[in-house]
Amino acid sequence: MLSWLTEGPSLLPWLVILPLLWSILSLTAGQRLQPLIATTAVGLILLATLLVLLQWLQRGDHFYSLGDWAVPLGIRLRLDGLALLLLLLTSGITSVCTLHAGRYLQEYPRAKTYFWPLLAFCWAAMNVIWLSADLFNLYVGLELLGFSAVGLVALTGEKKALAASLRYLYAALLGSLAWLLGVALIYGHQGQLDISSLALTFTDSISGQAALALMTLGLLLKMAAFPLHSWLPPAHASALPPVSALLSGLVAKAAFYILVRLWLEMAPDNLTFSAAQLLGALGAAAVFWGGWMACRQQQLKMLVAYSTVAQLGYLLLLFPLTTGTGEEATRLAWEGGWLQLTSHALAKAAMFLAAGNLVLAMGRPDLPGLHGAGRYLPFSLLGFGLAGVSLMGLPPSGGFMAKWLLLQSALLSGQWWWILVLLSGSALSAVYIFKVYQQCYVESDNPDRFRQPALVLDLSALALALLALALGILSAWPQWLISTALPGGAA
Amino acid sequence: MNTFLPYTLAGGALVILGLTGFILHRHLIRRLLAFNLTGSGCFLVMTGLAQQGQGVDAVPQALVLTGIVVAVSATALALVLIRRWYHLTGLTGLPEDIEPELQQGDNPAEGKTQGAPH
Amino acid sequence: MTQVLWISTLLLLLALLLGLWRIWAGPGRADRMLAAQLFGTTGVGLLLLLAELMQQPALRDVALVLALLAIMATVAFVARTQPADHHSEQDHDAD
Amino acid sequence: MIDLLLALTLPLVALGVLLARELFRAVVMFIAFGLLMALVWVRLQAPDLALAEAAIGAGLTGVLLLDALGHLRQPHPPGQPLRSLLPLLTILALVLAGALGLVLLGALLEPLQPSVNLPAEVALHIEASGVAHPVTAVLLAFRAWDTLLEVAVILVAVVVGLALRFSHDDAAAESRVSSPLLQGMLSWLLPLMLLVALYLLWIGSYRSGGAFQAAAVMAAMLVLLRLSGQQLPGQNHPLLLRAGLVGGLGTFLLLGSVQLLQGGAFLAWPEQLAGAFILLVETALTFSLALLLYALFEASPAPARKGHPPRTGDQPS
Amino acid sequence: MMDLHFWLPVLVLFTSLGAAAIIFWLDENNSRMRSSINLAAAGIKILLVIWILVGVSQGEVYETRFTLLTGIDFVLRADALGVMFAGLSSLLWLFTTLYAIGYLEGTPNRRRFFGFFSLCVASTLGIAFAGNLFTFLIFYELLTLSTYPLVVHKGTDKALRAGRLYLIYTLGGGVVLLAGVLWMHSLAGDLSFAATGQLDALLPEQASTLKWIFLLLIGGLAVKAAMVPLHGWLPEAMVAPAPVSALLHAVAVVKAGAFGIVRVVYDVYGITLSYQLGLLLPLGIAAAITILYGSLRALAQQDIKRRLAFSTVSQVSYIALGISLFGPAGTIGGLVHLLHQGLMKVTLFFCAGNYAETLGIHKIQQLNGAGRRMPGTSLAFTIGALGMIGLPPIAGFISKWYLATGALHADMDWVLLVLILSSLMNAGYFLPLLYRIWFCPQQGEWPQERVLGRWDTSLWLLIPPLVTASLSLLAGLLAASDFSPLAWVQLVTTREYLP
Amino acid sequence: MMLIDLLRALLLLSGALFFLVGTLGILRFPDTPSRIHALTKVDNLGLGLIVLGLLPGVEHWPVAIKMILIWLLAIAASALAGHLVVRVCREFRPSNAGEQQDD
Repeated sequence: MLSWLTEGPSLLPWLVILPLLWSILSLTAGQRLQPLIATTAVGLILLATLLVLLQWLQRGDHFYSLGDWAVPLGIRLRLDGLALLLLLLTSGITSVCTLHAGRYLQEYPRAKTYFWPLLAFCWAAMNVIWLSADLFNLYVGLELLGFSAVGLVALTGEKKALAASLRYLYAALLGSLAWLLGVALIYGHQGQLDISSLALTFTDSISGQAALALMTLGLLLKMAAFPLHSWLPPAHASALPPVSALLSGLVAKAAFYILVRLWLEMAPDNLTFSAAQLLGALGAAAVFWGGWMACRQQQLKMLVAYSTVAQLGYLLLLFPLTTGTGEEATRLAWEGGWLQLTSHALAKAAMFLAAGNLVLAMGRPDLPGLHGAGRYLPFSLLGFGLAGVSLMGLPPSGGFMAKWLLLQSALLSGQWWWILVLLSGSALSAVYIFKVYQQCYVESDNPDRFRQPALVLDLSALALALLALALGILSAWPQWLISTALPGGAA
Repeated sequence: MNTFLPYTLAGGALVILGLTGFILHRHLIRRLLAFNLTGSGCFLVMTGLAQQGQGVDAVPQALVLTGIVVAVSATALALVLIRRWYHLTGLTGLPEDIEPELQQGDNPAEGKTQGAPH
Repeated sequence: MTQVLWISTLLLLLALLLGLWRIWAGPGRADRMLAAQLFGTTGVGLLLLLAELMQQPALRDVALVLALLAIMATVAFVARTQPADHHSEQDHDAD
Repeated sequence: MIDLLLALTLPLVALGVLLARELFRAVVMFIAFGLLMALVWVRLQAPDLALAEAAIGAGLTGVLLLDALGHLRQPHPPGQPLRSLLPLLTILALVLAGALGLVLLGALLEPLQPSVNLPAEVALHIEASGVAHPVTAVLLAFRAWDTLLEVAVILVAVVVGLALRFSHDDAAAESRVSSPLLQGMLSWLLPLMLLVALYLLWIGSYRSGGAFQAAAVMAAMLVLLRLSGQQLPGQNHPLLLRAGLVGGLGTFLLLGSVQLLQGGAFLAWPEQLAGAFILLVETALTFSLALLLYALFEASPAPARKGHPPRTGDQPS
Repeated sequence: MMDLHFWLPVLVLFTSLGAAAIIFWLDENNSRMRSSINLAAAGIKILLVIWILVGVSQGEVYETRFTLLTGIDFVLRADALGVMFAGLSSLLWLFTTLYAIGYLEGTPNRRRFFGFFSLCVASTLGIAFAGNLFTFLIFYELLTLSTYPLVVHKGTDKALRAGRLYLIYTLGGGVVLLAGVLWMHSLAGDLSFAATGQLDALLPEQASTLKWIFLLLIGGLAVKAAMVPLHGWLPEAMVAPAPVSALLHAVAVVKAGAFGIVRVVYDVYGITLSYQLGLLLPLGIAAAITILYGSLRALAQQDIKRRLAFSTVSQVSYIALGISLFGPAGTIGGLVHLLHQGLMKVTLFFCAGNYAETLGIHKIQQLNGAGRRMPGTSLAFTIGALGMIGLPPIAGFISKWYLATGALHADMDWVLLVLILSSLMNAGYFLPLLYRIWFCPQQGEWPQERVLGRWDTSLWLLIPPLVTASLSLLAGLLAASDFSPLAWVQLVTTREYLP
Repeated sequence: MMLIDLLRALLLLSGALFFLVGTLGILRFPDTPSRIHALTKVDNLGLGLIVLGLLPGVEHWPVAIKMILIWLLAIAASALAGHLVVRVCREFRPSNAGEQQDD
């Protein structure tokens, strides 16, 4: 077994093949077979992820040349600690969402048929992006991800969902075009597309800068960074809960992941201090604006969606905190940034699932609809609460650990203004989350409409929330995983 | 290889025009057209620029072929959504964009601003 | 011979531009559609000329495909897009 | 001369598309734009792209757009398209576009110094790829991964279309052309299209042509069939149809995994059989992509006639 | 490593964490099961704490440690000071639980209440056993979170408002504390409470930085310790049910703040360093101001619980005052007051709850003649009140005595004046109550009388105050014995602060 | 040889001119049917001339067939297009002008 892990062929392509096979099968199979196929597929993908993890532990970072064509001609997949972290996260969250959806979608029989293939495509696209080391391949991956995400949002065919998905689609398309134009410039000037190879030859030129700027703009749009964020809240709020969870938890992170690969891996020398500060400022603006808007929302899911805008803002602080700061500050920020992504992914997925359950249980989508929820104390409430703890960055959650690292980094690098952003952002998130909590303690005049959600729904939300919480206690391992992928770092 | 330069520049111009149109237009199909123009511009830049440097190059051509197919899919997907949206609401723009016009229009109750009769 | 080909190509290109203007000017939907049809035919002619000029036999395939699919747009127009504005053919796209 | 003229025309047509007051005009301009693009690709020595543009850009996209126009009964926004905008946004967009234009101009005019000569690489390895045509080699050997995912992208678009399809899909309610001349012509046009499609598929291995172009022509055939109001063979076998839709991706995946299962790399073709495998994949892709492209068109059926509002799909209860 | 010494502190925490989990899982109406689990957990916890207590007194060390992030350890460590707080908490918890079971009988949302109640204990014990600043911070924030549901338990507008206020204060304080801890961490690394003199090396360059950090740390902690002007949340939080008030005031929240101050002064900075940096005097002055201000405000209150609340504001700062007196006597006075005040205040709140629950009495005027109607409760109340004033032989006297001695030792005579003034005011706001209870005749009907059993009130409600009252009496009477709080505090002081 | 080349040149140029004139023609004619008339005539003729002009330069006969096929296709397409568009115009014009404000 051990020799197979070190010697045997890498299992990386299976992480994409399996979800694609799943989608093909579930498109052809009848409705009755779909759950069976989904279960098997999820099991197999989880197994594959696990084996990939074991392989990585044995042999460390490695590349996989598709079709045995070496770069620059071919495309290769790249596995390092960061990609692995995201693969694991994706597998974990998506399988929980699958579990949740399996039960939740019983209310939407028509949507259900097409939900599974779209979910599988979405999964495949995410894995493509985490593994991809090729600029144009990333474009195709982004489109695949964007289309399947748009489809998932539009699935119910309701007015709101359609408007949101159209908005989402147009944002995604615009973002991809900006990316594509950047790729065109880079290819024209460099003659190759592989990120790791480009890192060696990337020169400081007008075209290089222009390409980076364009790609950054596209990615910022796709990750709903501050002034370009308006498509995100309606899309995430109007989708079905498992879809919202997936989108907010994972899909929104893809663009950020690529952004980091782009700047810190491909062209680290091109990131000037002021550019990094600008990115950080956008992040800070997102933190404040998203938080403020979340405080103003009256719909539960909109509140959660705006919180995503704010939380994604924290991620952008990674750039100013790793640019031109000392080695130690860079390490802390790197680890903190990715830990923030991890904990937010878990917490936000949990929160959307829980919010969906709460809406289902209370029969109303607005905040006052929660009156009296505390009386029944559904597990979803607990899930929501625990996820909220992580989002606020209160100990002992993963969010706290992440913010602690980011704070330390800011302190160490003397960029005290980010400390203010982090702390006041936490305070803002506390405001909107307690705004929800508070509703649950108000006694309701009509308690009879309460409807206990199925146990699976509750447990899936709770499981993710507990994971987000446990991340605070068990963050040493992910931290190590992240630290191995520090660009230009030791490991 | 100078034959390629005008097309590269034309591609750049297309990108700019398309982008401006994409931002400024409110009608969803018009925005879709703008998107397609921008896409064509990107494709031109991709092929033209690469071939300026290296002569006829199959790789960007293959990439653009992929890009064209993706663009068609995008167009079709958007049209599906637009039609469904139109059937549900009678609108050809997104509600957020139309709102201010609704308030200006004579007959906001009709809710079909974009399609107001002549 | 090559000069003749070039000149013909240029003339055809000119025709193409005129056709473009026709599409733009309309005035009616049917006119636009027909102009597009003519535009396509001109394109086929151009492609055939270019195939000879550039020594690219593959361009004849392009011309073939173009000629083959030339009818598509018109059929789609007739089948799906009702000429909703023919009453306005006289005025200049007033709606 | 030709190049300058074409290159100048292109932005002008684009401007026409964007500024056309009437949507229909914009769409027809756009169809013309597609045709011009085909010519441009010819001049850029990319006949593959010219083929694709002619088939997809000028053919299919145009049909899609015209069809959509028919759905939108009131497709004309009031007055000038640019009138109703916030002046601030307009200024902002123009400034942005200007800035982007300057940056792009700088980037495009910068001298190139590629660190890798990829065309040379392609020429070097084309022998091993199994096909003689470089574009096909890139698409189905060197960068087959992209192509595989791209097929998935189309499939996603189709799946979304299927998911949002109106449940009331009555062929009788849709308007179509019934002209004896058309019928008569189609009876020989359609087989010819099929023939041309197969021809394009076949020549793809040694010169311009290939699965996508062939599929586009074949899809056009299906669309024409549909527009003339005929039933497609196999239309009443949804399972068969779906199998056709996923067939291309499935075959690609399966054949791509042959070497993987024997311990090799994914998407590596067996050494002696590379050409055959690629042809096999291309054939499967052609038929499947044709169906997919057709399904993109078919996904939302024609507008119902007056008094027959289409019923929407089931809403959650 | 992985033996009992490692697991025991965790186990103590898990008794209440586990209880919370089970209670959340149980059905709302399964009150019998819930009560037994609650009491069993409280009992087991006391036994475990006693075990640790005995061990610590024999010099054993119980420590749980694992790495959370590189450079940051999670440490639970039972030292003498921590065990002291843990002992107080677990003891009072048992009685509060008993009391709460009786108090909340038949009301809705009990599952939620008891679940968070248990979480609260867990966090308090975490605070007691925290072995470094980071771990302390974790449990400190956790305490905020788990008390919020208790404060807003009633769900009325007033309760929600109080909850909001509570959150603004405590989370704000939490942020300030976090900033302090963070700064300290980047300056000095992982600050274990076990080591001493860690910061001495930083002198003299970092003296002013250290002062700023001290300000941040104490500022954050002072919110929970309700030091003026950060005390605003405490009187408002009175809307919560009586057991919650008892808990907030006597053990969990305010004591967590006070305990944190003790930790910062003694275990982070070290008393000597604090003295050298001149940090003690400002702390003492702040404490003195709080003491006087709290008493003054208490005099003006007409609502019993509000008067008690302001009394808490005043009394908790005795602890800080004791700490700020450089010298063992002051320390002893402060620390022992932490225990004594807990016992006495919990008694007072139990009694106030009893009056409200049984007779509907909320205002001081309504107390007339309550002594005859509820003699047991009134007896307990009297003992608590007299103890607060500092009358011998009740526990409060001991604390004040040591504080006075400490002040004299430290040559801070003005502290004596503060003590005397505050004692006078204590008498001023407690004696009228006692007078009304015992010597004024009843005036008309009780506002809302309920007959609960054949004693003054139900036994669930009566026994806890009686026990805690007698404990505070005993703590004073047997102060000289080996098992008194005083003896333990002396142990703590001699072992840890005067090596 | 010369003669053939001359003939070819003539064919090609006149074809191109036909295109140009045809395009101008549909600019000039007053109404849609007559414009259709112009269209169907002119482009077929123009393309035919061009194809004829190109044929002698072709090396293989299948290519020649292909080119003739292209021409035939173009004729058929324009004829059909004209027919369809005329029909549509006839169908809609007299009766119901201005009834498009349906929903």
